[in-house]
Amino acid sequence: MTAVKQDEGITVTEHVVCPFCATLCDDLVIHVQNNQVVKVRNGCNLARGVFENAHKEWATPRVNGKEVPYDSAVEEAARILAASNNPLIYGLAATDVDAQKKCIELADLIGANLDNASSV
Amino acid sequence: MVALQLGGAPAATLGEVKNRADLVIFWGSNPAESHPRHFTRYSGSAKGRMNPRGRKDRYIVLVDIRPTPSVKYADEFIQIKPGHDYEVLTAMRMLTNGNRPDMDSVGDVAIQTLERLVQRCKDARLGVLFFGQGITETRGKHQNSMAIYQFGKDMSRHSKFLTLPMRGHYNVVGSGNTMCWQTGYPFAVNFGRGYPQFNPGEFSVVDLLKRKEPDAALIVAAEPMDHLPYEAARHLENIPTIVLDPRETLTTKMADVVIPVKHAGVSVEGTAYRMDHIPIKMRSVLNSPWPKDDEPLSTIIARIKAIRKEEAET
Amino acid sequence: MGIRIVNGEVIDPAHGEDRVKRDVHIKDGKIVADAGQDATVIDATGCVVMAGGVDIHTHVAGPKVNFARLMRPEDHRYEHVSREDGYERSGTGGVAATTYTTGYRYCEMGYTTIVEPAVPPLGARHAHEELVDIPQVDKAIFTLLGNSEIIFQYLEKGETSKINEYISWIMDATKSYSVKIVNPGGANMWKYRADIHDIDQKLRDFDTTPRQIILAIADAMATLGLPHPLHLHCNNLGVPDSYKTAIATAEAMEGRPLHLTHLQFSSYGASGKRKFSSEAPRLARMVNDNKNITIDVGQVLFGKTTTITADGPFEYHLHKLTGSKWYNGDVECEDGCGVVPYDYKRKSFVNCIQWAAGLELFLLIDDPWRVYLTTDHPNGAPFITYPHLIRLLMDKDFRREQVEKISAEAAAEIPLKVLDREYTLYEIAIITRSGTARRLGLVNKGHLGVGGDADVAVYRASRNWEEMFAKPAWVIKDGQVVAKEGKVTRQVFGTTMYVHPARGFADIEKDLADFFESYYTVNINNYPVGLEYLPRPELIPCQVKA
Amino acid sequence: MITLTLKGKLSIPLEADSVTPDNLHDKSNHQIKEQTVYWGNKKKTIGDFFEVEGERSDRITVVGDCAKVKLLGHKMSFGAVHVKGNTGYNTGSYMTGGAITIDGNTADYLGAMMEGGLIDLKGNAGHFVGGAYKGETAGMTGGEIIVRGNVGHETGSFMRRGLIAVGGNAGDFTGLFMLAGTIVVLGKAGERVGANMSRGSIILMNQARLLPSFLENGVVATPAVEIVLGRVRELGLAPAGGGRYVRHTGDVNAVGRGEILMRVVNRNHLQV
Repeated sequence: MTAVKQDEGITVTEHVVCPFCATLCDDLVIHVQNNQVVKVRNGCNLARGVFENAHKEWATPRVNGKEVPYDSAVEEAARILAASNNPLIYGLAATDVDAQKKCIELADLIGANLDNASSV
Repeated sequence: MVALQLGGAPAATLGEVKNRADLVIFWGSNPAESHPRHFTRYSGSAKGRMNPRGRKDRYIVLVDIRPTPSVKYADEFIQIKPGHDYEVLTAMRMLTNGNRPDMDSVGDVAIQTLERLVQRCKDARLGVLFFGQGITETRGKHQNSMAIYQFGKDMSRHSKFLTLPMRGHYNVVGSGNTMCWQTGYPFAVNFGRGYPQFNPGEFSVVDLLKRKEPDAALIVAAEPMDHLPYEAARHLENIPTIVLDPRETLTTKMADVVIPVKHAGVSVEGTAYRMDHIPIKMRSVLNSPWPKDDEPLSTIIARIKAIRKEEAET
Repeated sequence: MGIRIVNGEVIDPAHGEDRVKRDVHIKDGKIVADAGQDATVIDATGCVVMAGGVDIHTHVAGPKVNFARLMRPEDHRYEHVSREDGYERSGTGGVAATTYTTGYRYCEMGYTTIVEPAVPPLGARHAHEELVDIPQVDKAIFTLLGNSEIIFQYLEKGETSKINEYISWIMDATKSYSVKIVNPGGANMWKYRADIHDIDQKLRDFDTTPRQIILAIADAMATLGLPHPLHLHCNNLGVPDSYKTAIATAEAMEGRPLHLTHLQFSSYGASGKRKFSSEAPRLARMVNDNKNITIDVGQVLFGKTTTITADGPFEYHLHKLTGSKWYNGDVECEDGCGVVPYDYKRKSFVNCIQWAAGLELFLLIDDPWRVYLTTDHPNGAPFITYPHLIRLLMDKDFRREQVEKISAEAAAEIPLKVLDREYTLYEIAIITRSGTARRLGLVNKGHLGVGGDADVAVYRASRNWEEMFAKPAWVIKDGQVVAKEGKVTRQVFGTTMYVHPARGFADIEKDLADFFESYYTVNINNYPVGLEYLPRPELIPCQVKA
Repeated sequence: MITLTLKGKLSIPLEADSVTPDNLHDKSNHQIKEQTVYWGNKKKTIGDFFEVEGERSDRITVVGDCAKVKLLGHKMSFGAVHVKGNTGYNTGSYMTGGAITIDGNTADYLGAMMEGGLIDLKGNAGHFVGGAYKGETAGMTGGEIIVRGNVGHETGSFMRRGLIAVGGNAGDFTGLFMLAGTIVVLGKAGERVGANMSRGSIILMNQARLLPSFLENGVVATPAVEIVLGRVRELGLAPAGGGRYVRHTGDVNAVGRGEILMRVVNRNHLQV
């Protein structure tokens, strides 16, 4: 249902939902060129900030500050959490429901404390 | 959240505000800066079934401790003394219930002003009170929200009236909902005994970290080093901390393990819940080389199960 | 590998089998003629073998159920399911239990299919996200349409074909199984703090009436050939003389198929000293006389619960009455909901009348194929009380003991005290699985004939029916043993059943686009729920009459 | 007598609801050591964390800084628990009888949902003393709690019966949603005392700013107050006696039959 137009290498996506605040505006039009957002229509300043900066400062897989293969970072995370006697899982408010469900499943498995931004 | 647990609330989806509300009050909320399009899409200039002229069909009141950029969108600004929201709401509840407070003003607001506001609420076709962090983070905290909900319930005896929180993070409502259907509780849950226990203060993030109780942390799509009080966040520097985030943040820079993931709503689809609990499916506009965050989480779950099995066998 | 259940007594009302000693063969998730030589043998000596239970009406998922969980942490604090006890996922109980716990508990009673009957279209995505997390059972939702402003607009203009098209569209957009109407027009009026009290009362904003709403939707459903007919919660529910509205509604249908849900809550009169009486006998007569009508009871049982309904004005009324917590959630253009905790007390005259009225409906409706066992979970009681309810129906001495415990004033007035009927196991099988499956149009469920889904419950026979139905010896879902002795042994996930009715009755694309633009706050392009929300979808065909 | 001595310093909390006379009174020394406690996400035993002396007694002494030990005396119905040190969350929650004495401080929810018995805290307590857990509409339904130090917010929330006496100061919302029972604060009480109280009595020995929803109803010298204060003295606190009290009734936004009695120090306060 998303109208995607190819025009001079620019992909236009309509009816985009803004993942910034809980107003969750769902009428944004996003222009993308070379995997960068070049134009945001209908969005507020905050929305523009999210999309226009989205290609910058991507995180890299690291352990103790050193870049490592992805699987090694995941393995190290599993090792840390398996060894923990009182883990904390925090966040969830800025990702989607599938990830939230997985956080709860993990917390259940390892007997963690689990909290989101509601309590802050 | 706690306030809802104490007594419930009269609420609705935002389309009700768009279609019917002729009185909108913002209390401790500055939508012009925190939720810039709330006003045009739902609560201010939005046109709807009973509000064909949009802004002209609504009376808008702003209540805050100081003038904010939102004042210029309001018909009336009521300035109250910092930390006195609860007292002002108590007086408004009295006026709603037919009792006049024995004083000229409360929290620096003249009783006459409150009387007028209460009368407007009673006369409204649909009155709506939106409240924000200005009220939930000042003295009284969740009891202030409770007072708002109680005012809404009192007012429901006279007119159609709604009380709605202005939630911050785009899917904080989703996290509360998901936790609630899987654990029974919307936040502050502990699984230490093999089942969910709930107790804000005892199991909420700031208190846990201040008391230095966790011995490892997994941070998913949050920036505690930026958003939490430092006396809480600094405990993360002393324990193994894992962060899942699309981008570098203060927290990833401090973390022991960084796992990059796709950015929900930017580089991957997924569901988010709006502040009025309506779920919407987010779209994806960029490509990312990393997996969606539930994938590494699933791998971690599988790995821990395997580690447990190995331990049990040896 | 298959399973062969031997030495049990099969009760399969769909095939007229009442305690027939025969083997049941299972292979590849289905009932088969011969499971083969290598089949695992289950020795069901001393047991009765039934199809898995099918609950036609239980509020287990979606926005209002989650508000009920959210608003009542005290409901979860004292009951939990622990990983220490071998469950894959922990959870909390109480009357509005968490999703995993809900699935486990149903399974542990021998139920394998459940229907969440009241989801506003805007809440469908949420409901499906919860259904994914309910293990052990097959699931479906009904979509609430009785306060749909889009339908009201078409009704005003008499555009029947557009109503057909819209309902077809919304069934697909919500991945729903059928339509539920709650207090037609009432939730719309509640947006003005008003309600509706007569099926011929005009709405305030729209030139239409509950009668017109009900008939238009019922006719559209027939045109689309939806497998389950209109599922209706009447106007005026819960108040004295509600029975009159129920009868008027049934008459209005003029022979069209209708399912009246939780009829107990509509079975009150205004006679007697307290101006509150059970008129269940009249309603039972009405059901007996009208073969187009089926009902589920919505039995009240004593104890604390949480009421959850799309009937917003009713919940406000209850909140004012009790002073309890109250959540109200109006849904733009569509419907509303309310949540209020409630405590049914043996010493409350009104509560005793309600309790008796439900039992009277069960005992006075002659044809078990047209009355189904529900508690309108959790409105009358949580579903975990079903075994107790079964005992009340099967054991008249036990029932008499219970009557002695209620308010003496109520006990003196209720028609129940002279009713001696006892349900047989065969009849229980009908009202808990065969009848509900048939009324839902689920041809593969509710029976143990070859080709049926291998959802089976094996109950160890006992004179204490409550114990018997609380802990089935084996429960089989899709051909696998998933519970033993009333305890889940394997976590599995069932399907979500939905329909995909035909389209092309009218062109409503522009109407919908305009309506969404004008009155909704969600973009129409982001509104429909895609199949990706149903990880195990099961399409049930519509039966369009030639 | 059973004596449990904490072996080391805890940083991860311990849930020790097995430490009650109800559970330990009939157990041998060995059996006591085998009783379950939960340490973070691990199921452990009392013996893992405490030296255990004695057996088969309804009197338990706990020695050490138990600030991270939660749920001591949870649901206890008889006997005595004496903690020579601090305690953690939920001490004495849901207790129905017996006595808990704590020499140090405690965390939040001391005596929450208490139904009977006596708690004597020498030090300070956190929030929700004798309070209701979130969502509950009835908190403490009986028993007595004496705190010699200070308490935090929401003391006695949703209280239905019983007595809470605070020797030091109280935070905000003392007696929130109180339904009945008595709360006495000898030090200073914070803001919003008695918010939403329906019935019950709150006795304040110092001036406090009240909500607009409380109405002043004259100055009284009531024997009822003296009876309460007499009991408070028996329990070891030393409130001044014989004074007069300004009586405020409220909260008019709730049922409005609660009372806040504020001791008259001098006439000037009436202008406050």
